[in-house]
Amino acid sequence: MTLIVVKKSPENGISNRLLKVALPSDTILLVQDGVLFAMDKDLESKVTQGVKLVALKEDFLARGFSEADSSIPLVDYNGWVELLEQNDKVIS
Amino acid sequence: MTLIVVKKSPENGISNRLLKVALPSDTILLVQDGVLFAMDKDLESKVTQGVKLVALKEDFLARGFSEADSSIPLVDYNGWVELLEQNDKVIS
Amino acid sequence: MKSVLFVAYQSPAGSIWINETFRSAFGMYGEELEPVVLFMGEAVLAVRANCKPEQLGCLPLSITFKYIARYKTKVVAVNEDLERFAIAEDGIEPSWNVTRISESELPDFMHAFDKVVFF
Amino acid sequence: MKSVLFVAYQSPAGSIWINETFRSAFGMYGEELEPVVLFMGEAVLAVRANCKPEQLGCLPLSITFKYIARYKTKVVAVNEDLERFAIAEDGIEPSWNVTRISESELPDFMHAFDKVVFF
Amino acid sequence: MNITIQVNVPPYTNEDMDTAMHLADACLKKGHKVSIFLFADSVLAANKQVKPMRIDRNIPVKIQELASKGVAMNICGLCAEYRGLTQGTNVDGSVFSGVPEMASLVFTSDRYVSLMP
Amino acid sequence: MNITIQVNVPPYTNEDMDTAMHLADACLKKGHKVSIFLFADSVLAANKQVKPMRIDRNIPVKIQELASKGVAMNICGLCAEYRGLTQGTNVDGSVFSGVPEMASLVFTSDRYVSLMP
Repeated sequence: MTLIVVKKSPENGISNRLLKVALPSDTILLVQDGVLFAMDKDLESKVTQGVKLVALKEDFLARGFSEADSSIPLVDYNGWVELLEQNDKVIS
Repeated sequence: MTLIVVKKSPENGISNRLLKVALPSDTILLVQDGVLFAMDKDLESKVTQGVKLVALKEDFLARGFSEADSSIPLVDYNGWVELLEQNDKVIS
Repeated sequence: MKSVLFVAYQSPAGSIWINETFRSAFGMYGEELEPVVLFMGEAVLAVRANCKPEQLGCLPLSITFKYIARYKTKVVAVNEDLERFAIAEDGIEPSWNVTRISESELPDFMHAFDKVVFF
Repeated sequence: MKSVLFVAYQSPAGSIWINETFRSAFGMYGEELEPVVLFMGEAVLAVRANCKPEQLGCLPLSITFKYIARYKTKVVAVNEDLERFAIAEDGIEPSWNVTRISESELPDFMHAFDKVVFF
Repeated sequence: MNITIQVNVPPYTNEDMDTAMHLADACLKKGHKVSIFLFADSVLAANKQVKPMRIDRNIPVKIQELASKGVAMNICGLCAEYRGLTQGTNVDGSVFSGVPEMASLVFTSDRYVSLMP
Repeated sequence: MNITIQVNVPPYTNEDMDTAMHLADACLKKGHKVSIFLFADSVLAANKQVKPMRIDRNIPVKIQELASKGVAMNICGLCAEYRGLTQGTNVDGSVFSGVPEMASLVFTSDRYVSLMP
């Protein structure tokens, strides 16, 4: 149960490599320009099966998207804190 | 006759798009992490025919490469100044 | 009169560069210079009416609008990038008064300026 | 004793991050912490004996060597990245005392640490 | 829980400091103990001589408010010296420390979130 | 020729300021007139209160040397205020200006090289 925080845009190689690091039952949280991954309809297929994907709502909406544009669930800052509570490790 | 300076790594999308902007008789100068393009043996095929490609020797060598590793000519800072003299415009 | 192109290529809400690009462009009118701003890559996200960095507490993009109107600063965005982010015509904030350009036109477009500065 | 992994992923001569990664790692020995440094992506360029940012006037990487030796800090580099940059075994500076890891081992490797911090 | 947030890049130019402050605030509201570690160029956020335009947020003032709400605000001292920031110009409630303090935070924090550069 | 070099990112963290200084030096040696425009976080390079480790280069001192050799060193004043840099803490030979000065450099320079952020 590890929380992996991806903050850089999909254009940045390190973001794609961080996605690959997740193991089943981990959660990947997309924040800042990392939220741009959330418009990718195939995002689920780019991570290991069983990995949970969520994006930070504030960062997604501020970039002009609406909630319907996201292929994964959105969480707010409270949700980020809950993810910190639920996962016992962080990779960021 | 335009000098196009590419300073970001090939991992950065903007570098690849800058390569495409060059017209015949332009020169593309790779500096900083842009020099990592110089180890690409197919680099010539990624730019319009007639575009001159050069890399900054200091930045290439400081990253641990030797002159033989480069598929394009290397110039030093004096060469950069000469390129500024020879081209009447700069895109950077 | 000389022409200068400022190119913004970074995502709008995550960094200050689009604001700095316009601040630079507006400063050019003090000289015999005609500035144009080009949105390329993730910077095109800025044109959406709903793109509001101020929701994060950051500097709003809308502070540029009155100057764009006053100086009639030309703002250009790359078509392929708009499409990549599914930005439809009716989702674009009218205050930008965006002109579209296709990727294939970029080389000639950029070479037509006396100076080109990326931000 | 807790373990912490510091991951450097940016090019060595263009930025300070590899030096800052090691400065952070060496600081960990003041607590009951065992730091490991991982080179990933363009950061693997640092391991070449000829990689010398000081040639550009920047901070040398070699200032880390005496501390790596003193603390026996483990340094790991991703195989696929070494290959991508054609970094051969005999081109690697021995002071790093590099251990190789393959890309496919990274998920389990990273999950074995109590804390993982990217620089 | 003890939660530490490390920031590495300059304020204003990037949203990282804003992200850190929002997250710190949300952590506080849920009763967690929060530390912020300002590393590298992020140390600029704690300089009280920063003068933003009136329309913009005042990050050093926001940091001071967080500190007064109980967030421990640590500045990497060596990083600060590299950026011309001297003790006394940092906002009230922030302290100059360094990698020993970072080590202590890594050791004692239940969760360590770094906003990578 | 008149050559201007614009820098946009923080010194030390990146090599841009080093690149700019090397290029300025090479331009001077060939008889060109050189200006450096420090924009955004690069303004830190001109802060004389910067204290690097002894093993590292002293960028503000190097800037001052370039200025004494004739390089016009312009600092974006608004950028500087955002980074807590006040007039008087900038190195001798550097001047606070702003986008009007940038416009003048864009207009009068034969070549304008910007090291993009």
